[in-house]
Amino acid sequence: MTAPLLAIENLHVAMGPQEILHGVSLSVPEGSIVAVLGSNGVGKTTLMRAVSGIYRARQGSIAFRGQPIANLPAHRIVQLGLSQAPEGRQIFSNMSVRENLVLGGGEVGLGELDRVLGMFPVLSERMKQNAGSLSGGEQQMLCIARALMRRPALLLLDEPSLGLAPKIVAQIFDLVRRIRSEGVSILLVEQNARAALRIADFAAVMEDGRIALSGPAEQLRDDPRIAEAYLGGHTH
Amino acid sequence: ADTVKLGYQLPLTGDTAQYGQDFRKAAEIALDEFNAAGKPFKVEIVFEDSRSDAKEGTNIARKFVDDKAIVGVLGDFTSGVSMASAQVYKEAGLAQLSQTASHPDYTKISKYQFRNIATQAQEGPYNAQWMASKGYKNVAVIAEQTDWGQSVVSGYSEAVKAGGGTVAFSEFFNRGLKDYRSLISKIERAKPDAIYTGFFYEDGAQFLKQLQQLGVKTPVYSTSAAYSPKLIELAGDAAEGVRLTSNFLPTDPAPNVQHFVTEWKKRSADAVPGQFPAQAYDAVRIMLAAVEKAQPNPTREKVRDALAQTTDFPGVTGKTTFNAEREPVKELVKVEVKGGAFVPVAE
Amino acid sequence: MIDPYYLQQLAIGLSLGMTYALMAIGFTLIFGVLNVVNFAHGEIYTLGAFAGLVVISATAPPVVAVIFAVLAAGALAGFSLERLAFKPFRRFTDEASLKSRAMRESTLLSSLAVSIVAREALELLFGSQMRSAPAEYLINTPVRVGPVILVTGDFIIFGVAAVMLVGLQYLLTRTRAGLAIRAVSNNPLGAKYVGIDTDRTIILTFVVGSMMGAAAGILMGLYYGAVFPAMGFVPGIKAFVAMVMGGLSSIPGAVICALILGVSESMATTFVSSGWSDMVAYGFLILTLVFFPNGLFGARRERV
Amino acid sequence: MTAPDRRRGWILPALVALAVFVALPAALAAFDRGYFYQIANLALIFVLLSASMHLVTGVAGLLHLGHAAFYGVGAYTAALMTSKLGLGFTVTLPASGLVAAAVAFLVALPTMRLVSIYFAVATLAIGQMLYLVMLNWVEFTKGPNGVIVTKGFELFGFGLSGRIAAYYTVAVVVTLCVVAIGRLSHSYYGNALRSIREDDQCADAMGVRTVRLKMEAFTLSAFFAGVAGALWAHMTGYISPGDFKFSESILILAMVVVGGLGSLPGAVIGALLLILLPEGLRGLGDFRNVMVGLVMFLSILLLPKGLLGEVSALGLVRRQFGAAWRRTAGGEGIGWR
Amino acid sequence: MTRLLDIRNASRRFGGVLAVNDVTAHVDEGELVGLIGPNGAGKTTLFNLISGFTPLSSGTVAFGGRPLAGLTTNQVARLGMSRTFQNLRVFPNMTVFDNVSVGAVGALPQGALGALFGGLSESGRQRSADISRRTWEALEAVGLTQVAGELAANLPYGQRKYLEIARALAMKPRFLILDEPAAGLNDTETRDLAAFIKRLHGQGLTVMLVEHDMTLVMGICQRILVLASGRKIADGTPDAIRNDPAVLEAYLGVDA
Ligand SMILES: Nc1ncnc2c1ncn2[C@@H]1O[C@H](COP(=O)(O)OP(=O)(O)OP(=O)(O)O)[C@@H](O)[C@H]1O
Ligand SMILES: Nc1ncnc2c1ncn2[C@@H]1O[C@H](COP(=O)(O)OP(=O)(O)OP(=O)(O)O)[C@@H](O)[C@H]1O
Ligand SMILES: [Mg+2]
Ligand SMILES: [Mg+2]
Repeated sequence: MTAPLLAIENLHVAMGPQEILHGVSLSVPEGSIVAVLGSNGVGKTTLMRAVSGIYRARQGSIAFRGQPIANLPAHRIVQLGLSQAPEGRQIFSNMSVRENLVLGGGEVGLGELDRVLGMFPVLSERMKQNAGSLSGGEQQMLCIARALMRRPALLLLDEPSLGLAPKIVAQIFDLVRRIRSEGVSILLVEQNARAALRIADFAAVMEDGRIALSGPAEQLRDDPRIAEAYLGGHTH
Repeated sequence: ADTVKLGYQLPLTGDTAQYGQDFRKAAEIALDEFNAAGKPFKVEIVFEDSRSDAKEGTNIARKFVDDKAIVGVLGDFTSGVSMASAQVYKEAGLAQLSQTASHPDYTKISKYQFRNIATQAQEGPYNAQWMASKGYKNVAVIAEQTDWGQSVVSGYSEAVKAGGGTVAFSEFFNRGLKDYRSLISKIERAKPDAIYTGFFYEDGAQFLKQLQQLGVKTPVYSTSAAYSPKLIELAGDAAEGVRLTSNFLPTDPAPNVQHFVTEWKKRSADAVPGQFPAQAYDAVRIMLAAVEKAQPNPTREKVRDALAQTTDFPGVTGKTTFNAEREPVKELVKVEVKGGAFVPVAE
Repeated sequence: MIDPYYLQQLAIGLSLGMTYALMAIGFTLIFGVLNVVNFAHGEIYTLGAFAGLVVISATAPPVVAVIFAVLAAGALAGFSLERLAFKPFRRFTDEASLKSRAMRESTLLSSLAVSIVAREALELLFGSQMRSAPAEYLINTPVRVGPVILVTGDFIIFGVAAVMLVGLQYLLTRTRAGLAIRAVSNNPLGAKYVGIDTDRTIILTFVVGSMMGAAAGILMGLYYGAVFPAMGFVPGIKAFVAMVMGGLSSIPGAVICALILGVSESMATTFVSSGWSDMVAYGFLILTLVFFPNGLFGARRERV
Repeated sequence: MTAPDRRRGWILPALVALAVFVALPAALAAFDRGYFYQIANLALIFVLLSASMHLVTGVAGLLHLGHAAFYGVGAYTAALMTSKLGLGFTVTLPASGLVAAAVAFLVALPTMRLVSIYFAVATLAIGQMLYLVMLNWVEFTKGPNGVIVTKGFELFGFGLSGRIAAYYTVAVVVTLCVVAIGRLSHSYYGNALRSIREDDQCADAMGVRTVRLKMEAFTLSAFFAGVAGALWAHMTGYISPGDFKFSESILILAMVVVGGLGSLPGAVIGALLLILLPEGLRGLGDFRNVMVGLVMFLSILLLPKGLLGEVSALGLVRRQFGAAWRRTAGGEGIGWR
Repeated sequence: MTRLLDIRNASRRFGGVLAVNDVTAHVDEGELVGLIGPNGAGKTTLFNLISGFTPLSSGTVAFGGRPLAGLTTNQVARLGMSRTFQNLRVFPNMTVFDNVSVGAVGALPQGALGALFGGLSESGRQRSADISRRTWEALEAVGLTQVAGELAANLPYGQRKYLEIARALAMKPRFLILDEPAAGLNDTETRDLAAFIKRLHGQGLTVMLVEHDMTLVMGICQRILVLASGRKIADGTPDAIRNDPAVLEAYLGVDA
């Protein structure tokens, strides 16, 4: 493989006086799933937001297809083909499901609508409903669906399984694999480390604003440190 | 003393600044004349901006009282602020002469309160008589909801009833109301012979324009408060035929009037002064005369006494005499708008 | 047959309501996006009127030119207002600020401060007296419609308000820009994630809303023949009330409520007295809110 | 708490009390300027108004756009009781507060279920309606004629007419009220109010009686505004509806926001700033109000959480005014008293 | 065992959606009950019905033998039922201590007079001390005493979860409702949380929780209710539920 799709070098991010990321380096090769693991509050979401341009980098660089994006505004980054299903869902609760999807499509339009609805049949039944009245899980699906509407080259998923029923979680992970097989690379933040490591090609573990461990997924799966800290202690 | 100080509290900013700014201009004319006249002493006026706000008004009053060099005070514009400040002047024993305060109780506050505006106790009966002489027996009266408006309605209504007429309609509106059409339709429904109005020129212009829009032809009478060239400027031909009282006529050939009008025009891009600036001009001159009378060593008490003795002061608004209640006795003239100008009528 | 007197009063009430509606439209648009009270909208309205007046008295141009000048002034004013009083407060992205009430209300005060400065500056510049445009520009020639008398301005205002309303509805529901405006108003962070330039959208909203405000200002100036620095205050309050009564997010709702306010004022004058007319309008508002705590056309509160 | 802690906790309150009750009167007496007394009294009255609005708008987070009306109700109560019934300040002061509170309670009954901007507009309407009553109910309130208040400050018939006496009267009343407001907002009761501001539905689920608390906060703040009204009425000797119009409500709101929403010391500072600044800028002539606007703008631009924001203010209050609790639990923790 | 919560034929309709459809269920004193079901099954809605956030369309809910119809949310809460929310709802601009004290003061209301003059009377001081003690106890229970002075907005996600629970505990409830307490926690953290909930239950608290994490639900719950499309489709021990074909089909997925 040549240059990675996304390359993060020595990224520092601060909120006010407090620095949250202290030099994170990470890359997502074209066509792969990269999982980022870590306990609560280590800065995973901050990393995702920095990539999407919501937060400014204080130091370091982010390159997407070789192009530096660290100082682009958020909407430009999305237009380059980097979508995110963010933490907290951030759907438009007073707008209909359909309008949410239309907005997700942006300038690209509704070309993807049928395919996306095919992945989330529940949503097609609720197209006219206000997104805010959906159940938690339905909102999560809407959020992912919205991000897919642009047919991004890189999809950022921040805890996509949060609040979903086990059956749906399994479906979501299947879906992630399927999305990848359609040529979309994925950067995945997940608490469900077991499932994440099962589908990921590469994984990184964050601790306190730094990458503590990284490597191919199967390698980390067997790492005892991971088992101890994130998989509830018992190796499989 | 070689320099005597006077205080003038007035709204120089805020919603009523247009009046305060005019007062200041008029006062400066009077003051410049006085100081140019080679008197053995000079007078200085301290202007303070009250924004027509009672808080600021009382602050200023305290400030004037503290300044021992100030021997007399002019202002304020609205009665509310004048009344609140008057409490301070009463306590301190400093004479206050307002060019416009029209509250019935204003001069009752203490012996230090004077005013230089025709009261409605005078203007109301005068107009009632004028209208009766025209054969208008059944009249409507409206006025702004202020203390002055209250006195307009009561002063006039009592006189009408005393003269055997009837008041078919009487109502107040809130100052600054833009749309009078509902009110006008309602007045018309009472079918009065004529309408007597208590408003300032802004409200007056709106009222007259909308009267014309609704095709109402009932004659309108008003008070001297509406007497301003701006009334005609704003209302255009809708002002035609309005009759009102005044005690200042810029067209009056009397030299003091012409002198004031010329000076005023010089300082305000050729505009003609209305009733209020003229009153302010006279008020300042009355005060200056009192200060002069109190020479050589004017004290606050001496100035007050001198003011109280003002008799037949020859001002641009006619002769002013303060009666025992410190109320002015003014000479009123009848005016009608004809051909886009105020024209005195002799009836 | 109804007494024509009451028809006349009703017509007057509707026309008065229309004047409030004219202002409420732009106000609601801006409020909807930022969810803050924009205290300076009344000054935009005043500014629009003065801009028109200055152009008229300087060159006496055709009406179309006046309108363009006013719209340009409104756009500029809206743009500057956003930059001065709103944009600076978006620099805080830490969570404590985002969720702090003090931070949310800070734009309330910054817009209030800007409005004070603008009004005082207008006063210093033009004085506080009322001004009028030359008669040929005024739009208050009487028109008789059956038993009632209206003026040309009533029809113009109705037309302009209708055009604004329909145009805005079209913009908000049918166009991408409008969808973006609604998205930003609903969830600004979410809007960033779907590639909306939130800054530009907010500016656009301010510019459009302020152009409408300025247009309302000059129209009302020519309608009443009165332009003065404090002219925006009363219609500003009425527009605010109409907007909330209508349920904040609904522009047609604001228009309907503006009409209700106008009619209730005129009816109050008819049956009670002019001095008390506002009492009835505010009483109506309270009554509405007691029975419809989210306004007549407002969305229910979000689910828990 | 250890003994030295406790002692340090009294320094600031003691300093404030010293300033208000000793240093300032001494300075005023030294200058012998009625103007300074006037400004000091006026500033104190607005401190009370701003502090009372702080309870509703800062602590409970309800935008209140009609506060001046309750100030007016209090002032009218005092004025009418004096002029019609001949009662003195000793009676009118509590009566003004109570009447204002009663009126607030009545209007709050139907409206306190409202939230956010709907609440704000309801208070705007209430304020305007009360103003219209003051203005148009001529038979009772004398309408635009206003009321002359024939009696100044007194205590059970003893006149407190001198400048110093009047200053002390205002200072004592305002201080007592501000301390009371401080106790209300810096207590568990205040925490319950704050929780309504943060998330009223969630507060409800925690057993907080949100509607009732909102009514209480609204009524109490009206009480203090009414007291401020009585002070104003007896201080100026003449009141009229114009003193209580919408723009006064906005002025009070601006004080609370400039000072820092949620912060009582901030509300006090905001009031002082917005009363003293326009007076201080008199030298600028016609430009002074532009300057006041600019200062307001800059202050909020640079300190968007207010001159003394809630977080720092709460820390200050906790450290200095004895309502402290220990950071580290371990032993017996201490909470709000 | 006494019946603490009794739900009979409860239904709730939103427009066309029947979010909760004729559900009859109960919770006994001292139980630890799980509520599971697919997304959109109506679990949160059922919690909202129980806690008085949403009125019932039909049916009844009784708590401790007392019907809840017509009670407001805070009245229900003061009967001894406290809850957490699916989407975290701490009071961001209040300190941790103050957050938790709201729960305590909700259960032991301090009135305006109490706040003003409480310091003067023994009972007033006692009440303040009680509130404060409850607050500290709740903070200690969840281990947040060290950050008591922090703004809640500055806490990391995991601590906020515990903060919400502490706030609910400060009410000293009889019945605690947790909506997805483990969402967003990793396996280790979830295990700690499970142990914590079990400890609370061991202290005699009745708990009902919604959760999608099956290890947690199956691991600690004594009984599990299953909702799907608003209807109750199963009610039984974890083992029974695990093997219930309807549950497998609707919720767990075949390979679970
Ligand atoms: N907007 C913000 N303002 C202040 N602090 C923030 C902000 N966003 C994040 N933080 C802090 O930065 C740290 C990292 O937060 P982040 O949300 O990135 O963690 P995370 O790894 O995504 O955790 P989780 O698993 O809970 O989602 C936390 O301590 C958090 O409190
Ligand atoms: N206020 C509302 N208006 C309209 N529909 C609603 C409303 N509240 C809930 N619903 C609908 O009711 C159904 C049940 O929602 P609920 O939130 O109770 O599900 P849930 O079981 O908690 O799901 P999850 O596990 O995803 O949180 C959903 O389909 C939702 O769309
Ligand atoms: Mg995260
Ligand atoms: Mg749920």
